[in-house]
Amino acid sequence: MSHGTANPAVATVTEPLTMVDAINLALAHEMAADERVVVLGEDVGVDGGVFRVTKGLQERFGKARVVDTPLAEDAIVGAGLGLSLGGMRPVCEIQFSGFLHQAFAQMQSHAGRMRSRTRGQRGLHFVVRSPSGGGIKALEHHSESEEMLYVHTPGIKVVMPSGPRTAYGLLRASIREGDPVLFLEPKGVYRAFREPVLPDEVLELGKARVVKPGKDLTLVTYGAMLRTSVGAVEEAEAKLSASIEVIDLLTLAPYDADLVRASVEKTGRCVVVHEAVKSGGLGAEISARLNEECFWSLRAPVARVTGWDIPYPLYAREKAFLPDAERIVAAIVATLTAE
Amino acid sequence: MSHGTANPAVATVTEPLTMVDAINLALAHEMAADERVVVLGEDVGVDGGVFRVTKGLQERFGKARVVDTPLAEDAIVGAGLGLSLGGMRPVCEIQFSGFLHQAFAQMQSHAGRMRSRTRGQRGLHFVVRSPSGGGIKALEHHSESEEMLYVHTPGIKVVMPSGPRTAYGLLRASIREGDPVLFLEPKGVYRAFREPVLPDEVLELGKARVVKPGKDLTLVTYGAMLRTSVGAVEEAEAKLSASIEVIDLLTLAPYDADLVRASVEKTGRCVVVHEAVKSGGLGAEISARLNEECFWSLRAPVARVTGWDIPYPLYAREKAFLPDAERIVAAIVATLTAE
Amino acid sequence: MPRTSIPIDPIHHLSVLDEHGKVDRKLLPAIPPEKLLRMYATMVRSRRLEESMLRRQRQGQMGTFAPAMGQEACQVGAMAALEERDWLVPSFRELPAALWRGAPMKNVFLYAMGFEEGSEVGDPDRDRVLPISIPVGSQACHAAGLAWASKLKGDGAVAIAFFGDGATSEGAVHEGMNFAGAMTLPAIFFCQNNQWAISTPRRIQTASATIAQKAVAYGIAGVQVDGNDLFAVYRAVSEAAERARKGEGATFIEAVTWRKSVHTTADDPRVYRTEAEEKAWEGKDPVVRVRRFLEAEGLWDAAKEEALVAAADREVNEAFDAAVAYRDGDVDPLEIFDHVFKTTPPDLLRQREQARAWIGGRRVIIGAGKAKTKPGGAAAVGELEEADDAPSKKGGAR
Amino acid sequence: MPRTSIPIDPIHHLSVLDEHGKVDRKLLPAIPPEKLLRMYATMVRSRRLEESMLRRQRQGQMGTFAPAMGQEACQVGAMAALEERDWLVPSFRELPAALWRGAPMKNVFLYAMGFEEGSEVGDPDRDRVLPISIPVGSQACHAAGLAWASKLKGDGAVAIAFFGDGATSEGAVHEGMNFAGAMTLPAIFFCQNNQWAISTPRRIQTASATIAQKAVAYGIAGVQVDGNDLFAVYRAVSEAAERARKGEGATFIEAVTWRKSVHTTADDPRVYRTEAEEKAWEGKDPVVRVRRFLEAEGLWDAAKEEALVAAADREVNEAFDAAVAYRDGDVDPLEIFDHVFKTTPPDLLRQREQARAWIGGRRVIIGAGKAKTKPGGAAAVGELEEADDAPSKKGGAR
Ligand SMILES: Cc1ncc(C[n+]2csc(CCOP(=O)(O)OP(=O)(O)O)c2C)c(N)n1
Ligand SMILES: Cc1ncc(C[n+]2csc(CCOP(=O)(O)OP(=O)(O)O)c2C)c(N)n1
Ligand SMILES: [Mg+2]
Ligand SMILES: [Mg+2]
Repeated sequence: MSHGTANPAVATVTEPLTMVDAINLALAHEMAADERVVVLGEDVGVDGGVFRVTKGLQERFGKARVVDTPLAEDAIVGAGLGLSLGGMRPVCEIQFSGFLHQAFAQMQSHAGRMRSRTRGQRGLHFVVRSPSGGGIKALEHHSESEEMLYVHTPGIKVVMPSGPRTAYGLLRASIREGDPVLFLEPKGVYRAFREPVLPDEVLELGKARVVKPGKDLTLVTYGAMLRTSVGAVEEAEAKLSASIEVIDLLTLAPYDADLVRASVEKTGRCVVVHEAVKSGGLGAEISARLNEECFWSLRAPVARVTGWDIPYPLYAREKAFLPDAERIVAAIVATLTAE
Repeated sequence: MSHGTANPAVATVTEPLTMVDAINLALAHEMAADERVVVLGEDVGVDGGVFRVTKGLQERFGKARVVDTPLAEDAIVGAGLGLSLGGMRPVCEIQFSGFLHQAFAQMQSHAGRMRSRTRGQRGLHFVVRSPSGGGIKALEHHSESEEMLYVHTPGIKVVMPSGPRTAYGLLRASIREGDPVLFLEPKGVYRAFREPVLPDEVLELGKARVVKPGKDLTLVTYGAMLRTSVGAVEEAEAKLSASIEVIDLLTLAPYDADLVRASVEKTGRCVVVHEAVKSGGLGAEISARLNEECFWSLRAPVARVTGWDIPYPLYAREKAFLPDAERIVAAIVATLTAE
Repeated sequence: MPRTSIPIDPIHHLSVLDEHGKVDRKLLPAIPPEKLLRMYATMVRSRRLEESMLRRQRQGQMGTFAPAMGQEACQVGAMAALEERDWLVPSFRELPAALWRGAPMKNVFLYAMGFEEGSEVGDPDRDRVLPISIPVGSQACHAAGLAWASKLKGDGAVAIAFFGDGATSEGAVHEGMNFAGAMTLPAIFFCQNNQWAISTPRRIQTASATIAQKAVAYGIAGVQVDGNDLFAVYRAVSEAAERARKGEGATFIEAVTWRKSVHTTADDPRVYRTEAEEKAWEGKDPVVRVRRFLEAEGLWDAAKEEALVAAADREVNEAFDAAVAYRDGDVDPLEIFDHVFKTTPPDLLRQREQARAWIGGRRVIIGAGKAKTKPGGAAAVGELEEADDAPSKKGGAR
Repeated sequence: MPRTSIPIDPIHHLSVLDEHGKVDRKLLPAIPPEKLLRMYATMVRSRRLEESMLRRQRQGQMGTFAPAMGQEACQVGAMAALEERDWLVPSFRELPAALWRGAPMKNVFLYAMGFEEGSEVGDPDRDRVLPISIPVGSQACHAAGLAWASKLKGDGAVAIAFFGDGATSEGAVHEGMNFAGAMTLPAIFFCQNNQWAISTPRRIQTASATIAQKAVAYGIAGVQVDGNDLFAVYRAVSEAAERARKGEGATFIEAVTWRKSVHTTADDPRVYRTEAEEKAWEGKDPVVRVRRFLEAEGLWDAAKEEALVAAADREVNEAFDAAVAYRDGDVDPLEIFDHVFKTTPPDLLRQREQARAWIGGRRVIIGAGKAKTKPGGAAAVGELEEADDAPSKKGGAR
């Protein structure tokens, strides 16, 4: 990892964990370190959450700190805000990010505004965790990628890890941040692979990382698409004997525009990959920013490989919706060969 | 107006109307033409709405068709969807677009998905009207521009007129459309100027209009910012003896990318102006699309003049937030002189 | 009168046929035997279909779904008390209700295989059924709106919304019921209190002693019924529909029942439910209860039962085969672009072309051509894994 | 027991001091005279401040606001029954409550002049007051969360949320009250039923006969009080706080009152309210009622009243002048970038620089240096014009 850690002298690593377990561990570590941290949400207690992310936490930290709430997202987020204002450090779970819509008013009109409304007097230690994204043959509303609704909402930080290690380090940072953080978990890779995590690593929000350096093109992505993209990049590099730099954004708002710009100033070409629908997606913002900030370095149009501008289909057709290696390779080829 | 009308033989025009009155007239005309059209919302009846947009409609069309609802946005939109599914043509008013957040789940998970969910069997005649934007010294949450939340939501059309005539023609079209339409009314120009409307003009959604042709730069905007932009363009043209094309988008989703592209292919330079915050705003999408579709025609980076990435402030400082002629002129100058 | 009590309309509890077969003849609704047998048959067909779906889901032949087992009396009782013109607004656990309304089992399988095709009805004007709606609580406002449309048109139709005990905590349910109360709409809000919202017990949802009493908040009629009692449900819904059609407004019904099986196939109730609870409810199976009644009335016997079950199983198998044939046939993956808007805008047409070019000849329909018995399908990495990684991984039917 | 009634906890109505000055001594709370006089003074200060604000708004000296006139007993009665450690969660019409908690009038003016500065409290840890929250219904969940925090910390604090009759239709209020009920939280939900939500009468909001009875839905205590009766409110809130502190959970209070003035200054009640209604409520003014009581008790007289009013007016005028001086002083328009995040990210710092360059030396604070009596200010084109273009354009105070 190219980005700094809060504790550079990290020595121990865990055995390889899935992302689910890494998040669980991050929660456990924060709860152990700070008794103001409480976990609340639907089915987070006895059941350990529908994805088992909070498994065992209630047993360990008690029913007062790991709380099964009524089925009411506006109240989970709204009461979470109240908890935070009252001095606690709530970590709210919304079962699927598509159901955060039910709490959208709380996110937009309160979470993102409490600090500015009070002229800085009432900051929020406040995290909403929610699984996001597709590719798991789920039911309707369980596969969408809605990060832009919050990226476009001032006052909220949006974080999306791409694997177990970043999930661990970013969640710990998010709980400590002191600003409202929406922590989106790419459920497509919840259990896709294992990685050791560094039990003291607290990553800095707002910093992207260069997963793999390269000279000819910059691929920018995040979440589950990192894995798909890395595969595609290997393929494309083999095919074209080109060298591609891969950037994992990690924080989507505010995203690390400086790192992206520096990379594209070097490579002159950029492909952005995300699952969210194209129009108004993060790819648009990145493309626009590159256009503004390093127009004269661009040697080809910034390409976007994204979900289409349609509702996420039921699962039989989800492969037709989601970006995959084939599409990413095609975009890389087109961008590398554009004249 | 450069775009077509449903009835090209329109002969009569009204006396000059404010946008408020033009919308009122469009509602009256559609209600008279089709008894399935019903108007519902908070205070739309006796009071005629807090901006008086629905004034007199209840008297004329009765309490069954112009309905004061309980104070519940999710129900206004959700029951509106039910009305539509039951064969009516509801026009829901949400008092301020910032309170459509309370119905966000209905918009995202139902309005935008009913047709695809039923494989085309249940389309929706469904309009949500709501005042949007700033500049009127309003209270908190009464000045935001939230169009992107819906532009980024598949299955919903988003419309924003810029003056009385377009408001009239677009609202009539929206009520007839047969797809869910969010009709955002730029309250900053609700009463700012008067214009005659053409009582049979039904404009086509998805079509932008060239307000003023030009050769050297394309300015793309919509809503209340059109008026500000036109003023700025006059100033800039005088200053620089340049010729600027001004495009009024009118429909924001799906926006008329073809018209914008054709214009920028001609001018090579583009400035987008909107009130909404910058990151993830429509300016980003337009810039990214131009980058993708006419990269080789661009002679300067696409510039954005937008709200900042912060919560809309209370009104004492709103001039520091909103784009004004000075900023637009500065962006035009920079874009025209970029090398 | 400094401290006085505010008078509150009573909330009733209704039960007609108890678990021992004892029936209150005064309250027993007059249902013609033919209709009664169709009601029973629908309950059995639903049960057989879901048992088959649970098996097939575990074999990787279809995706996850939410079984209604144990709630058949709620749904068939309610729907049978209504008319064809009345609107059905389901959540995600309303198979018996859908079957009563004539949903083909093939569509049920198609939906579970991830095809929007499964949501289609024969004639959208005549078949007054909304598609499955998964966001908890979303049904109440839609039903209020449909009821409102019917009131405006004066067509005498009623709208019924189904939702669960958990849903009563959602703001949207409150808004919909309050709307219907305030506007005196012909709506029926039917809460199947099956004691659980996934792993969350009824007790955690709300401190109110009953769910039915929430009607007091809306000034609408409130009734609690034994939800495993076909006749109590039928009567309560008949009375609610009558009130609605007379212009007397909405009713909130709490049907006390029990979710016999898993929340969805991704769930494992053993994590949160006790055996004692399962025992306590076992004897109350709503299907068995009706069969006993029919037998006592001389309307049913073992041979008829056997024939019914055999016919149901045949129907299930044929439907499954038809769904598989559809899935494995010439399905257009890019149809998803065609039903977003009335007329597909130019930009989406272009995206459709891009998608076509990129897919090329590849087969992208998930599940197509899948071996019928590939085990553990849905548990593979990257597929839906709400379940534990504990031994009881797939949280099968109990 | 086929059709039985479900027992429901009673909802009480409470009134202590009626409009004719008749007092129920048994229920009269024991309030020390000094405190009682402070309560009365707060009511009068609030009334005088709002009268001044209405005038100044019409003169274009400040923006719109929502007057609490007529609701002073609700708010002062409630807040006086609580302690400093208890959390106040206001909506947008809670000036008397804020004054009780020590809000400086200067801040009230600053807020109405469009400055976030007006939301500041002295010490955010000690001053347990949330800022004005305009989204209707948003208060209930915040109060539930604050009450929950206090329960977790065991600090014995209670959270009180204020909202209106209209707010009870919002899903968020339902969710918050149900949450508090389900979790037995020390929260008080205080609904000021002032009969109107802008132009929408109470009757349109809900079909329930009283608003208080909505407590039945949540299994929490419910009380209706005469909201123009300082003592009834005080008693109801005292009892609710006692229950809360004993760990017995939340209370929902409906205070029946009347919005004496406009909804906001952009509103004109003459469009939707009858004179008969105004007449009927005129005699019930909560401030007058307390004064009469104090006089009867020998605690008050005309001279004291005159001194109080004069002091209040002085306070108002000084506060206004201070706010104007602030507005016209060296205010940084770009401070809006500084309070978005704990540490302003690089990108926002760049935007701040852009904004600074673009503003240059221009004066962009709205209202700064404005003539004190420019008439019709807020009605100019492009400014807030919720009001009609009818004669009574600015919908002044009634
Ligand atoms: C708004 C929303 N939040 C969360 C979920 C996830 N979820 C699906 S079903 C369910 C429990 C529903 O419980 P209940 O209302 O009792 O219905 P039941 O499942 O028992 O039929 C949850 C939490 C959802 N689908 N929608
Ligand atoms: C969610 C939301 N919807 C609409 C509005 C606009 N609005 C402001 S106050 C109000 C009426 C509120 O009525 P009530 O709750 O009775 O409080 P009151 O104004 O009478 O104090 C409305 C509709 C809002 N602020 N928030
Ligand atoms: Mg349930
Ligand atoms: Mg009110």
